[in-house]
Amino acid sequence: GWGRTVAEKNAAEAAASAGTSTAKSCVDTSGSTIKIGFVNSLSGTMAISETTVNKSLHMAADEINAAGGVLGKQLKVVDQDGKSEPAVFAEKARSLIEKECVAAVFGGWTSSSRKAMLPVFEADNALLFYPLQYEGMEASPNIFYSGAAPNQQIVPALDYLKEQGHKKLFLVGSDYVFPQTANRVVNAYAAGNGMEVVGEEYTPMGSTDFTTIVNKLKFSGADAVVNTLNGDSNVAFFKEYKASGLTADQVPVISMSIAEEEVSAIGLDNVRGQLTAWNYYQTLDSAENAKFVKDFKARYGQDKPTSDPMESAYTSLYLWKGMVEKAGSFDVDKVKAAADGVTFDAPEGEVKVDGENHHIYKTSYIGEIGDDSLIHTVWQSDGPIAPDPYLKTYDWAKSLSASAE
Amino acid sequence: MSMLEVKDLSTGYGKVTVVHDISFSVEAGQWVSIVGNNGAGKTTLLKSILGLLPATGGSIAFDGTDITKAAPNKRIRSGMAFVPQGQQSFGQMTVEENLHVVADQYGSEAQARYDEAVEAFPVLKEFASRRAGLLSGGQRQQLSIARALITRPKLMILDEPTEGIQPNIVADIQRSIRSMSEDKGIGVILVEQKVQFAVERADLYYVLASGRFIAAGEGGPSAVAEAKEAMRV
Amino acid sequence: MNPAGITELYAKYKVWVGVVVALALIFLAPAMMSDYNIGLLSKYLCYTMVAVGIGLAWGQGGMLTLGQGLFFGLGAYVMAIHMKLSDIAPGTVPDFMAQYGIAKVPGFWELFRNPVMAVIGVVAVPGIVAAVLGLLVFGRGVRGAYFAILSQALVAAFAVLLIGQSKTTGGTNGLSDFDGFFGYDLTDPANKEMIYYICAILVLLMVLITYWIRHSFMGELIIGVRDQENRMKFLGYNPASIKVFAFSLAAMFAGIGGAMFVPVVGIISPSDIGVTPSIVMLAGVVIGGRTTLLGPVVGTLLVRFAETQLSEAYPSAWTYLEGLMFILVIAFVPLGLGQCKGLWPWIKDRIGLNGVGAKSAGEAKAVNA
Amino acid sequence: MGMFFPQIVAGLSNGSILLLAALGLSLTFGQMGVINNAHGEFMMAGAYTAYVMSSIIGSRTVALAVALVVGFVVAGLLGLLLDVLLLERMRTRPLDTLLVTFGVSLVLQQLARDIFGSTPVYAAAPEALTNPVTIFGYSFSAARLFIFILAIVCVAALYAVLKLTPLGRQIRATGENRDLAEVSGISTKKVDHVTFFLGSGIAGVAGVALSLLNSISFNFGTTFIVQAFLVVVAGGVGQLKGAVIASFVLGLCQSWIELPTSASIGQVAVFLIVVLFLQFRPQGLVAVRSRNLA
Amino acid sequence: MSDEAKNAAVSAAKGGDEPKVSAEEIAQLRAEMVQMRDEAKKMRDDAAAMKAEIAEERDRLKDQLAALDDRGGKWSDYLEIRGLHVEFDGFVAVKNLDLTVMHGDLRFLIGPNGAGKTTIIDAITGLVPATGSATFRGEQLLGRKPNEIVKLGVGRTFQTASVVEELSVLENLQIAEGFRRKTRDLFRKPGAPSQNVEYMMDVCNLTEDAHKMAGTLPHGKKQWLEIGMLLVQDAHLLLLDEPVAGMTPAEREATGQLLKRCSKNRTVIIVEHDMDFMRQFADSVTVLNQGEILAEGSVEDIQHNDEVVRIYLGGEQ
Ligand SMILES: Nc1ncnc2c1ncn2[C@@H]1O[C@H](COP(=O)(O)OP(=O)(O)OP(=O)(O)O)[C@@H](O)[C@H]1O
Ligand SMILES: Nc1ncnc2c1ncn2[C@@H]1O[C@H](COP(=O)(O)OP(=O)(O)OP(=O)(O)O)[C@@H](O)[C@H]1O
Ligand SMILES: [Mg+2]
Ligand SMILES: [Mg+2]
Repeated sequence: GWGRTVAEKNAAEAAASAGTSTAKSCVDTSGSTIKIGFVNSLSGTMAISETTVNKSLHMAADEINAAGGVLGKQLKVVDQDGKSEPAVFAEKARSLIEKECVAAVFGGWTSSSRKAMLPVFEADNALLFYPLQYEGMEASPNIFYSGAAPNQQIVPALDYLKEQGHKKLFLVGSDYVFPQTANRVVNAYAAGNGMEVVGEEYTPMGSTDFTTIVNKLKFSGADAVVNTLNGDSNVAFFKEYKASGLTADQVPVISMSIAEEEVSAIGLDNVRGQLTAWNYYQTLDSAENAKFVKDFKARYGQDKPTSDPMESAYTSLYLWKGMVEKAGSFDVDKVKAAADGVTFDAPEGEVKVDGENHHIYKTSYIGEIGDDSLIHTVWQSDGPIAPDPYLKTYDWAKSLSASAE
Repeated sequence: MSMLEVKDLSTGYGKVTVVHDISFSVEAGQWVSIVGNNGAGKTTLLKSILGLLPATGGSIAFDGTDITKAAPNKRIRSGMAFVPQGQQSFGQMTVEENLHVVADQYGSEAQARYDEAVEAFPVLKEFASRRAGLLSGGQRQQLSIARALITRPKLMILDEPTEGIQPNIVADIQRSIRSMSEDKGIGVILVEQKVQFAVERADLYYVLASGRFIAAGEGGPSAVAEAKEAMRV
Repeated sequence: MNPAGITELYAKYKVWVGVVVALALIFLAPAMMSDYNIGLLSKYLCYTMVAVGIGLAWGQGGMLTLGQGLFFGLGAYVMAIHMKLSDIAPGTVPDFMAQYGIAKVPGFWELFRNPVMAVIGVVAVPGIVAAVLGLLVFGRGVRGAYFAILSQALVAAFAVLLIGQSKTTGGTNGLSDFDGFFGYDLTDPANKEMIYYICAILVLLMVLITYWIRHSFMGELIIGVRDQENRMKFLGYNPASIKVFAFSLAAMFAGIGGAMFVPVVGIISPSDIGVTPSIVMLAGVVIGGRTTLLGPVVGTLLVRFAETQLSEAYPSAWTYLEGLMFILVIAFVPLGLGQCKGLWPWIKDRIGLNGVGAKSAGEAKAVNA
Repeated sequence: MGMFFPQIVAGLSNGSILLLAALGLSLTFGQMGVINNAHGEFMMAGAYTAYVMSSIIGSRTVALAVALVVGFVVAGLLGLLLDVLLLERMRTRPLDTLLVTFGVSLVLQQLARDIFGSTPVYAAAPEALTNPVTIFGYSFSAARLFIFILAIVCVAALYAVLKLTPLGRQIRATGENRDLAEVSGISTKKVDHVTFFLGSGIAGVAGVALSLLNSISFNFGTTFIVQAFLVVVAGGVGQLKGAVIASFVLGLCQSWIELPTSASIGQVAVFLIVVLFLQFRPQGLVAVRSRNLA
Repeated sequence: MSDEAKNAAVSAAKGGDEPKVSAEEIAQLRAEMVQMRDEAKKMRDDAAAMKAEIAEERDRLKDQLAALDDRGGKWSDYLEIRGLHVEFDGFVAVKNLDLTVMHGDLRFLIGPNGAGKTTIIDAITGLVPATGSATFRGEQLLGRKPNEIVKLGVGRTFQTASVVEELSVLENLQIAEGFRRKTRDLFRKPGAPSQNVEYMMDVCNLTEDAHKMAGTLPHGKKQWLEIGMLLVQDAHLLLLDEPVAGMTPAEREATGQLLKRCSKNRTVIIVEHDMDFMRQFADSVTVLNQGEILAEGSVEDIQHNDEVVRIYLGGEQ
C-alpha cells in the first residue's frame, strides 16, 4: 500500500502540538525490571575499542542493580553487536527499540555509527547515550553526548600548545569526519591565535604506510603535531616517527584518540613522553576514580587499564538514572525534559547535563605518557567547561559555526 | 609371470565406464600394439594402467607386485615410462630443463642419461635452451619420447606417438620402437590408430572397440589386413 | 486430464506457473511478518538482486567478480544523493557538507536531483562504469583469476576514494538520515511495505530477465565465451562484447540492489561495499548454486537470514560459521544447493531449475571454468 | 628538492614490503594456481609468532632471529595443513580456491581474536632497528632497511631454489602439467605440499618482518593482501622477475603520487596504474608465451 | 536404308505393280503410321513434362544443395600471400613467403615439423603478428582482429579440437552460424536448427549426436564438428590444421570426401602429415621447409622431387 508522503507527515507534525511525538513507544514499565540496550561492536575492526566500553557499561548496570535499580526496577540489559558497520548499528538500534522495546540505548563509537543511528532514534523518539568525544556540530534531541565536544578536548589541547610556545602545527589524521572536522577547528584556531598550520595529511583508515607523511612532517618545519589518527594507524605512525629521528622533545605529538589501552599496543617505546588530550585518565586522583579503577580491575583483570571512553560510557548510564529519577518516569519526553542540570560525581570529576544541547560539562586534562604506560596529567582546565558543540562562544570560530547552522 | 599383468581392468570417467574388463599381459622385450578407432578407450586404458585414472575394477601387476593402487609416479619409478598423447611437454621450461627434470631423479647418473637422450634426438640439442612450448608439434613429440627414455624403462607405453609427425620421422619412430624391444629388452605397449604402423612389426596386437578387446593376434605384415578387418566391424 | 497431459501443459507454461507462485509468496509474506522483519526481508532482497547478477556473470559467464560492491555502491550513492537532495531545501547543502564548510552542492550531486535522472542514474551509472571497465579489461583478454583480483582491487580503490573524498561523499560516515523516498515518508510502516513490494518485484523481474537470457541465443554465446573464449573469436564473435554485456547487466542488478538498500536501511557507507562485503555478496550464490537460476536467490535469503539470527545470538560463532560455509560448500559441494540432485531431481527437471549452463554433463565442468 | 632522496628511499622501502608480501603468493599462485586469500592470515601468524617470541625470549635480537625461523615454519605448516585438508582436492578448479581460502581467512582471523584477544599487541623490536640510521645525512628507519635487505635475500633464495635446484624444476614442472609431471616420475602431491609450504612460509617471514613496522592484530594481513595480489598480477603470474619489478615500481609510484596529493589518492592511483598497465600487457609485465589456445 | 528396302517402299507407294498389296492394307498401314506418329508425339510430350518436373524438383532442392555446393563462390575468391614474414624473438618462422591458392583448389601444405605450417595459418587468421600481405577476395587479412577476419569468410580449425564442450553439437553449430545475427536476434531463443545447420549435420555425420554435449564426443567427431562449424559459418577460405589426425582410415576417407566436395566452391588449405590422405585427395601440394617454400605442384611432382623425398617423405617412398 501507499503510505503518507513526507509533505503529509510534515503537515501532520505541524498540526500536532510541538514537542509531543507521534511515534508510540512499546516500552514495558509494568514489571519489576526495565530493559535497556547496549549496542557496541563486538566484532569487526572496532571491536578492540568498543568491547571495553561494553564492559564498563555492564559494570555500571550491575552496580545500579546492586544499589536497587532505577525507580525500583532492576535493569535488564540487551546486548547487540554493531559489527563495526554503520548499517548494522542502525539495524541493531532499530531492533532494540522496536523489537526489544528498551527504555534507552547506550553505545556507538565511530561518528558513522552515530550518524547511522540518529535517524532511527529520531523517527522512533527513543534515547541514545553516546559515550565518545566527537567532532561536534550536532545536537539531536534524542541523543545525549557524554563524551567531549570539540571545545572540551581540541580547544584545550590547542590552548596548551599555545601556552607552551608552539607555533607551527602539523596535522595528521585518519581520513574520516572526526579528524577532518577537528582539523577545521585547529585551522580556525591557529588563524585566530597567531599559529600556523604547516601541513595537513590524512591517511585511509587502517593505513600503515607513513613514510611519505613523516617525510613531509620532517621537511615542514613543524614544532608540534596534532594527531587525530585512529586505531592501528597510530602504531605505524609513531614507529615511523621515531625511526625517522624525531623526538617528543623537539616535535611533540598531541593525540586525540590515544587512550591507556592503545599505549601498550603502540609500544611504550614509541610514545613515551608524547601528549594526549582527554577528559579522564586512570591516574586521576579522586575517591570516585579510585573506586572505579579498583572495581573495573577486579572485574576484568588487573592488567586492564581504564580510559576516557569507558568512563564516559559508565557515567552516561548514571546520568540516565539521574534523569529518570528526576522525571519519575521512563517516558522519553519526560526524561528529556528533566535532563537539564542532572549531575553525577563521575570518576573524571563532577559532570552536569546541559538540557539545551544534551552535552555535558566536563573538565579537560592534557596528559603525558609516562614510563608506566599510563597517562599523567600535566595540565587541566579550570573546572568543568560548558559544552559548546557548535563553538558559538569563540570569536575565532565564527566561520565554522556559521556554516554549520 | 609376465612383466605386466592386467586382469579384468575396468575404468571410466565419473559414472561412465569406458573400459570394460580388459585382460592382457606384456613380457620383457615384447611389443604389444593396441589399435582401435577413435574414442575406443585406448587412452583411457593407458591412463588407468599408469594410475592417472583409478581403476574401478580388476588389478594390475607389474614386475610381480600389485600396483593397482599405486600413485603414477611410483609406477614410473618401478620401470614404466609413458609418452602421452598430444605432444605434451612443460611448455614454460626449456628443452634442457624438460629432460633434466626427469634425469635429476637419478642422482649421479643424471648427466649421462641426459646426454644419451639428446644424442638420440639431435633436434633437442639444437633447441636445448628454447622453451618447449614454442617448439613445433613434431619437435615436442621427440622431446616427449626422449623424456620417457631417460628413465631407462622396462616397459615403454606410447599413446599415438606418430600423431602429427612427419613421415620420415614416423619411420624412425617405428625403427626405434623395434630396437627398444629387440635390442634393449624393453617391453612396449603402443596405442595407435595407424594399423599398418602398429601391427606390422609388433609381436602381438589387440583391437579395442568400445572399451573391449574384439580381436587379437600375432603381429607382422600379414596381420595388418586382419587387424584392419577387425576394426571395420 | 491424464497425468501426462498435465505435465505437458505444465512444461509449456512453467515460467508462468513460477511467476504466479512467486507473486503469491511475495504478497503473502507481509501478512505474516512484523514491520521490523519486513525491513530485514527487504534488505535481504537487495542483496539478492546483487546475487542474481553474480549468478549470471559468474555462474553462466565464468567471470568471478569480487567487486560487485563497486556497482552496489554506485547505485546506492546515486540514490542516496537524490534522497538527500530532496530532503533539503533548494539552495542549501546537506549537514555534513556544511560541516566541511562547503556552501554549494557539487555538480555530480546536482545531476541526480531530478527523480527521473536519479532512477536512470541508478541503472546507468553502474552499467556504464561496468561497460567501460569491461571493455578495458576483457578487451585485452584479462580473465579468470586476473579478473577476480582486478575486480577486488577496484572495489578496494572505490572504497578508499569514497573515504578520501569525504567532503562530497560523506566519507566513512557515508550518507544517512533520509526523510523521504520519492516524496513518501520513510517512517510510515505502509511505505516500508511498499518498498518491500518494490524490492520483491524487482528481484522477480531480474530472475525473469536472467531466465530469458539463459534460454536465448545470447545464453549460449555466454557459455561459449566462458569455455572457449579464443575459439569464439575464430567463429566471428568478439568475446569481449559478450562478456561486457553479461558483466554490465550484473552491474546494473547490483546497482539497483544498492539503490533500494538506501531507503530500506537508511544509510550507505563505504563499509557496506568494501572488499569483504563484496566477497560476502557471493556467499548466497555459493550456497544456492552458481549455475542455477534460483540458487542465488534462495541461497542469499538463507545466508542473510542465518546471519541475522546467529550473529545476534553468537556474534563470534557467526564468523566461524560464515568461514566454514565458504570452506565446506566450495570444497565439497561446489554447486551448493543446486547439487542436491539426488534429493529432488524430479522437481528440478520440472520446475526448470536446470538452465543452459547446468545441463547434466555440463555441471561438473562449470565448476572448473 | 630536499625530499627527493628520502622519497626514493621511501618508495623502495614500500616496494620491498609489497614484494615480501607478494613473494609467497607469486609462488603459490604462479605454480599451483591457488589464489590464497588466507595468505594475509599466514602473515598474521608470522607476526604473532614474533610477538610470542619477543615475550618469551629475553634478548630482542635473538627473539627476532628465532621468530624469522619459527614464523616460517608456523606459517608453512598452516599452509601445509590447508593444502592437505582442502586444496589438494581442488586442483582442477583453481578459481574456487579463492573462495575457500577466503573462508579460511575468516576463520583464522576469528581464531586469532579468540586466542590473542582483539586488542593489538606489539612485538618489541631490537633496539638497533627502532632507531634511525643515517645515510647521506638523511635519517631513515633501520627497520625498513632491514626489511629491504630481507626481501632481497628472500627473492634471491627463492630464485635460486626454483631455477637451479632439482626441487625447483620439479615445482615448475608440476605447476605446468600435473599429469605429465606425475608420469615423469615426480610425486606431484609431495611437490605441491612443498610448494605450498614454501609459499606460506615466506608469508610467515614477511609477517615477522612487517611486525617491526606495525602493531599486530587479527586484521594484520588484510592490509597487504589486495595490493600483494595486484603485484602478482602486474608482474605476471609465476614470474619472480615480474613480481620484483612490479613491487618496486608500484612502491615508487605510490610514494611519488602521494607526495603532492594524499595517501588515499596514492592508493587509488596504484590500482588504476595496474588496470591501465594490463591494457598494454594483459599477461603482466613478464608474460609467458605459449602456443596453446587457452 | 538399304536399296532393297528402298525399292520395296517405292513399289508399295506405287501400289499398282504388285497386286498382293490391297488398298485396305494400305489404309491400314497409313492408320498405323498415324498412330505411331501420335505415340511418338505423346512420348515427346511426356519427356518434356518429365524434364520440366525434374527442373522443378531441382529448383526445389536447390536451396539445400546450395548450402554446400553452390554458395556463389567465384573464381576471384582466391588467397594471395605475398612476402609473408613471421619472426619470434629473432627466430624466423616464415620467411618472405609467396603463395597463391585458387578458388576450387584443395591445397595441401606439408613439410617437416617446425617448418612453419601452423604459423602461416596463425598469421593469416590474426593469431600471430606478421608482415607482408595476405589477401582473400581482395581484402587484406593481416593486421585485423580474428573476429573481423572471420567475417571476411575465413575459417580455421586447430591442431587440437576446440569446441565449446558444454554446449551440444547443435548449439555449437548454431553459434558458428549465428555470428551474423543482428543484435536483436541474439535475445531470441536459438530455435530449431536451420536448414543449413541440418544439412551440414547430415553431411558431417553428426545428426544423431545433435543433442550430445560436444565435450563427450570422441576425438574424430569433434574434428568433424569443427569442420561442420566452418561450413555453417559459410567460410570460403578453409584453413585446416591436421584435420584427420587421430582418425581411423574409414573416417579419413569420409572426411576426405567431404573436404573434396567442399573445395569445389571454396579455397581449402590443409596441413597434414598423412601422405596417403594427401595422395588421395590433394589437388595441389606446397612443401614448406624452414619457413620457405621448397616445392609446389601436383602430387606426382612432389613425390618425385628428390629434395622433398630427402627432407620430408624419406623412406616412405
Ligand atoms: N575426461 C573425460 N570425461 C568423460 N568422458 C571422457 C573423458 N575423456 C574421454 N572420454 C570418453 O571416453 C571415451 C574413450 O576416450 P579415449 O580418449 O580413451 O579414446 P581413444 O581411444 O584414446 O581415442 P583417440 O584415438 O581419439 O585418442 C570417449 O568416448 C570419450 O568421449
Ligand atoms: N610463438 C612462438 N615463439 C617462438 N617460436 C615459435 C613460436 N611459434 C612457433 N615457433 C617456432 O616456429 C617454427 C614453426 O612452427 P610451426 O608450428 O608453424 O610448425 P609446423 O610446421 O606447424 O610443425 P608441425 O607439423 O610439427 O605442427 C617452430 O620451430 C617453432 O618452434
Ligand atoms: Mg587417445
Ligand atoms: Mg603445426
